[in-house]
Amino acid sequence: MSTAGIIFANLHDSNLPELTRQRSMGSVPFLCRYRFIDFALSNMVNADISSIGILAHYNYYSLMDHIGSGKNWDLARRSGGIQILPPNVSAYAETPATYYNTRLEALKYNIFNIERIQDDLILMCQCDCVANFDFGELLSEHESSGADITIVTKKVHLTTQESRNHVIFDSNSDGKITDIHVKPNDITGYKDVSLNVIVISKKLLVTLIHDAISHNFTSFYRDIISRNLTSKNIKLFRWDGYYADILNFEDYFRTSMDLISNEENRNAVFGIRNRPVLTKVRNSPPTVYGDNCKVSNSLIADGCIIEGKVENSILFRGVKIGRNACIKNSILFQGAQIGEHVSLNCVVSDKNTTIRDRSVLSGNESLPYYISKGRMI
Amino acid sequence: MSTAGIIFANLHDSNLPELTRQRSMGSVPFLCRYRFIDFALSNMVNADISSIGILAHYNYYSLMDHIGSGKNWDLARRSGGIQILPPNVSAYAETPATYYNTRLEALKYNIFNIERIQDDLILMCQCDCVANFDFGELLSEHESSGADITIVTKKVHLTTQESRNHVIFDSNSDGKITDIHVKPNDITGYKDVSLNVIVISKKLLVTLIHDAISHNFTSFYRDIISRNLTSKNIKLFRWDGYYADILNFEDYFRTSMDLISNEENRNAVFGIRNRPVLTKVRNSPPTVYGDNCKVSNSLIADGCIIEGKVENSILFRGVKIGRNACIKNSILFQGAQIGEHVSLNCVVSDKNTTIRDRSVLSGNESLPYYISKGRMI
Amino acid sequence: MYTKKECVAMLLAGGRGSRLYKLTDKIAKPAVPFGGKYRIIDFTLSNCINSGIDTVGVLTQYQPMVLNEYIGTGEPWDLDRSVGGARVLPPYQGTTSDWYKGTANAIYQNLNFIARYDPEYVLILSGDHIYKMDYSKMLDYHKERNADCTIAVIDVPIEQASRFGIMNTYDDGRIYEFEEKPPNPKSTHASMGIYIFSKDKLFKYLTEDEEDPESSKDFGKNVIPKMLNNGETMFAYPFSGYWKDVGTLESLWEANMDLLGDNPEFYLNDRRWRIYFRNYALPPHYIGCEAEVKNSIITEGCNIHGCVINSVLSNGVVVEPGAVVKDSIIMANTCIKKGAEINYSIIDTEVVVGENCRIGAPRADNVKITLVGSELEIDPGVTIEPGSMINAADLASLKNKNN
Amino acid sequence: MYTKKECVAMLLAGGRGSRLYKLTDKIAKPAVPFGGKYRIIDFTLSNCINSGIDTVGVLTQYQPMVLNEYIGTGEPWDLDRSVGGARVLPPYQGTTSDWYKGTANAIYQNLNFIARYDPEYVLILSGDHIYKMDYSKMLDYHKERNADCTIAVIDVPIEQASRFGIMNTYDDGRIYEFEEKPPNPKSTHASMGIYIFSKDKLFKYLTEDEEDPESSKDFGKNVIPKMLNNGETMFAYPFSGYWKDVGTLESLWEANMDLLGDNPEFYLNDRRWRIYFRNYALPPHYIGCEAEVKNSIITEGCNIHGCVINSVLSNGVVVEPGAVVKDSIIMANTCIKKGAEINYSIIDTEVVVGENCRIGAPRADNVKITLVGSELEIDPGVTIEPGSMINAADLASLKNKNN
Repeated sequence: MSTAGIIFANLHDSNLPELTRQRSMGSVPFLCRYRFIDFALSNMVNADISSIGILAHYNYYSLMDHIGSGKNWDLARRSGGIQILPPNVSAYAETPATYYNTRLEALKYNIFNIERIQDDLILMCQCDCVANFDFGELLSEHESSGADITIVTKKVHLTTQESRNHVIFDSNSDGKITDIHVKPNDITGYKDVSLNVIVISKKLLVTLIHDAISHNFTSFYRDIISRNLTSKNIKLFRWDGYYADILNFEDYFRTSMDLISNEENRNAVFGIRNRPVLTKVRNSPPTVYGDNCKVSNSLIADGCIIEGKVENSILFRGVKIGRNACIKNSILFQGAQIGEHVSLNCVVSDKNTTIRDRSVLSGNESLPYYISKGRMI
Repeated sequence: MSTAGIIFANLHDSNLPELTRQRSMGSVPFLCRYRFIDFALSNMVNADISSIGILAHYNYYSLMDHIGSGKNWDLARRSGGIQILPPNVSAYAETPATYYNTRLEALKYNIFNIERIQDDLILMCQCDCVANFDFGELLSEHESSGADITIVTKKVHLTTQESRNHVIFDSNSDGKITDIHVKPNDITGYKDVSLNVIVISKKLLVTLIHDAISHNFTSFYRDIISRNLTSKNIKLFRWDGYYADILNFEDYFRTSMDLISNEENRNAVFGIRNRPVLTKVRNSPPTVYGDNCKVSNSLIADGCIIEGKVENSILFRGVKIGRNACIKNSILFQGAQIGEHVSLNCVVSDKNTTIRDRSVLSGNESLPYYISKGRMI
Repeated sequence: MYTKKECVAMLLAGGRGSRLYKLTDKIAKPAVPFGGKYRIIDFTLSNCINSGIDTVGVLTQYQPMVLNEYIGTGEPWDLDRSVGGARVLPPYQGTTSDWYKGTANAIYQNLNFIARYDPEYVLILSGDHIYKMDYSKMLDYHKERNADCTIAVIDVPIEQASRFGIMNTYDDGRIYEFEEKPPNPKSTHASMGIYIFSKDKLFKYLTEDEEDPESSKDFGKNVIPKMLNNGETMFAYPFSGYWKDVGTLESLWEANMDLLGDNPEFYLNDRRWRIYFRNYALPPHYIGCEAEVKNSIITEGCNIHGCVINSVLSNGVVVEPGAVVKDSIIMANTCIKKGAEINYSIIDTEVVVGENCRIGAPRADNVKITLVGSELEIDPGVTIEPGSMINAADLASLKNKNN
Repeated sequence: MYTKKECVAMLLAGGRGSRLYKLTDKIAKPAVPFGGKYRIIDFTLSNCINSGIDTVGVLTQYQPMVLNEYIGTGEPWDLDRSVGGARVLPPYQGTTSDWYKGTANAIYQNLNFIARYDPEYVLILSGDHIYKMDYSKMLDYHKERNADCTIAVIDVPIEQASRFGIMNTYDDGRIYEFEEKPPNPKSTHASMGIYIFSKDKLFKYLTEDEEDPESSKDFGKNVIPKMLNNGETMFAYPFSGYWKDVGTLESLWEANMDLLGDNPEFYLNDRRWRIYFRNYALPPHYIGCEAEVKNSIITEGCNIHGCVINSVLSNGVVVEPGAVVKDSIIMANTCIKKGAEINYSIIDTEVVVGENCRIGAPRADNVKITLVGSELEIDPGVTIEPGSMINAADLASLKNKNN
């Protein structure tokens, strides 16, 4: 059965206010050269999903720029391919509300586009996680299990605090979901939490969205999944590979740092031979290391010029580190210009920042020092 | 000097309310296979303008679909190419107003994008006309004349009635514009009316837009051109080739009918060897003529199946004309299914309409009978 | 780069197709125009993409320029991929390579192209036929039977069977014998020249065949018989549906005519199996006030003022007032001047047929088809006899004779 | 289709470059990797697009597969155009064609490709050099002087001039004499092998040259001297800037090293003149805790745990802990195992250098460069003497000798 993909590019932007001021969650830069949407897109492309709609309702310029024609994911197709669906502002007063917030509202708003999908199945996911999923296995499991809906989960140990961020499922021994707890207050222990990856037939999804429109439902989990637990066969698919949730800025920083040092995790995302992580390719020249540089335990993109010291850090494209500068535990986005004798620790600098000679900036691992786009310090 | 293009896709949509309910002026279908924006785009591409921004503020889905990656205009480029700029809805309450109405408001809203243009000159035009302009000649004239701004005009004979639709210029013998009349009430005779094609340096445009922002100007002609008539060298470039303005539905119909019968005008648009009109290419098979068809004086796209009579008409892609049907003076958009023994006269049917057997529909040349998208009669 | 593909198609497009005479003076047979907008190779390429096969090596040799330019990036067929897609593979100079010596040698010389995609299966196709076929079903058939090689066959009338390569099979479809053009055919399963090989077997047999100095390096003559001899598992995959080898002028003409009528034998307007082709944005075609068009196919850029009956016209054809085109194929940008009359003919591209010319004769049992080669300018009033094949040299001698 | 272009570039990319020895066993010289991410041909292709020339015929002959695949649709260089763009032009079989016999014959065989774009000017390039040049300025120079042919020249030291084709000119740049490798050079204007011809002259002289049985069909040896003899207007266009023929291992090594340092001789990170290349989305490179990297170039997909000094590493290179790479070029996906030491060497792609191997010797006046060919696996502890050129056969004999 053929499968189409739907990616929610803006869901949970509010988790990362620092980085999503002028971009969608999907276009938040990550790990030298990626954007979060690359994981969702690559996972789909690697499972031969070649028709993908990206629902984006605000801040989508950077996303449009990143995706372009879809060439980099081999999805610049005459039929299918990647389509970004911004809100279609209408000239007519009677069509209001271009804003939506939840997954279900996004689906309702785009019902016209979803109805036009010609594939049998739909796989939906979002952009706030780092994982190299095997969607191919998920799809064959969905088909062979006869489920109406399959939801990917991960079994994790939850504290009361953490459970408030998650959708939690109970299931029977067949993997059929028997109960659902949306952001509960009081659940602890090893539980299946939703990774927000959902497989459903196109036909059923269209029916459910129309139902949601006529009943004015707003939450996919609360209004659709929980109401259909008995009438539909809703199964879970437990993922036991690497998975990192980005729930806030601290998560973003911690996940980045972990992927520098932890080669096993890095390989679980980037080292799987038949499931590469694809992204926009650029024309940067290779990185040039100077005579007096000292680099250790760092991930470095192309196009950098390094003349100082870099340790436990991530340098994006085109970063320049001046002589005698010392960069530790920091993440420098594209184009950062770091002067001489600068000292940075636990800093996250957004695109095209400039740090003048001899500046000393230091944040903390639980609250990195954030420098916004284009700032000069 | 390198030139970038700016196309206003939505200006004057209100002139054609029938056809712009769900599309922008730029994506209104015209003459079997074109959309209005094809003329603006092709004129630019034929003058080697390879970086084009399309400002679209509502109803842009059909436009995005038509343009795609820009491949059909050979503008799927790594740098430059075509960019559609929908309003960038922001998540933040402090950035409101995604609607704009005038040319100048559109420019103000997109000042950030215009500032990023790397070309020296900017050529602006819109989508409510049919013409095969020689923009190459316009650009070299602009450069050699030393003008700050060059505006394309056409010398036409105006009645009082007509002058209310136009911007009219007075000029001296050098072609320098000396006065401007925006939609005047009382001007008649042979006058230079603006064709809304404007050449200006990027630097000057940016300055003028910033000035307009700080003064809260809203009209390009009234607030910018007329205020700068003495301080800047504003010239006109008189176009004497074919040009058809589409000011209302009657114009749309009349221009279409004229281009069927008037071979000279048709060649002035489509028959210029080094300035082809480019559009999205499709995979339609050729048109099949049946044993009993009778076709005369008609323009016919590919993918049609014709078994009835067609006279003075325009058939878009995939139209089917049943046996013994008789189509006269009509324009049938893509996918029209015309039953047997149907009789149509002065009808314009939008996409994918169905006319059942034996229907008789007849409009008038001054008010064609319009059938909206997807209707079945 | 991860480049693995399950199945790679190799399309043999090198043939001249000399029985198409002057149509293939300057282009290879797969590049010959067909049906108003297509070229013969479009059908095979479209079959590939519609079957989910997105890696197609196109092996060219004879006059590849037009084909090379036509295929270009592969974009019209959605075959412009960063991994795979359509790739033109000309012969090349290397330590061991040379002009392709036969179908098997052509594939052999490109084994490194195939190896790059590490496929389980290789589909061998030719670019010479008009048909719609879902290769993925044939691949399923091949996989289900664990075959080493599967050959597509079509039933032909027994009286024609001796013109084909015939597969003799057991009831389960397994092939026990292959006979090339047998005088006394035992079955009617004609090979369509479409093979699926399991990759390792293909590599083994092609390498062996290459080393065999006696071999003529041909699939039908050498590789298939050798595999049968060695007892490899070979199945015939039965295909039914429209399939036409357009190797002669008559069959090319017939296949074009099969597109006409209310219920055409071969249906192009099929939304579930689109035939893709490279096209450009030409203006819509115009049918003038005096024109008469019946049972014909007309496409973009044409300007019809005369009479067109039972004919197929390519883009940009002009038929002037009073001209008559009947039972004919007119290729791109040809102009038929006033009063000219064309019957049962194929006129190649960019020809000017002068005023009041007579080309061919009305179609009848003993009348042969007439061919006018490309880029000729035929003077007003010239008559070209039915059955003629005209190119520039012929035209010159015709002129001398008439003078 | 409207296809006119003012200037079409023809890029001669067929040469083997045999002085690069085992680097060009499987690829043509223009496809040889350079500077960590590039191939030699990238510089010429990028020069074309940066100069506004969007139609480039790439003439291949020797081992074209890699080049063919590398150029692909031309997209990385923005040369995937519906009219023009980058087009690979292999030799083909036709009525008159055959393997390319010389540079002039190669262009001659593709005159119909050029004619399609009806250009006023034809730019002839080779894909063998590392340089940045704005051909549009040279074209302006050609146009201003109404020249029939303009040849780009660069000043070389007089003592080296006898290794080049030398243009002797009047003060206004007009060429009066061309000497191929003159023993006593009269000037220092060496031809860069870059020609602009006005189209009609090119067609005329190539056609004549083709008919001359004495001619070796070469621009430098035949066409240019003939044009000079006939008194055509020929100018030398002076170019100054970095220009390097990377035709030997030493010059290839030097050109790579020219990328290093604070003020590199050849600057890649130039935003006004980008060098485009085909690349894929590899992960960022990782520098480990124990690594030492100095004065080097490193790119995507590398994993560096050892010591890298004065070296250029291509994508996917692994340097294990304790390994040392010094004054060397390591090409894509090569792995240097623990404790191995590499000095003044070029290691081709996909090589595995076993633990504690010693390759080459520290760079010194009398030490020659060492080359290890692609896809070799060198056993642990093996020593490869400086100046060796190793491919699979050599490696086997080396193994036997050591046993």
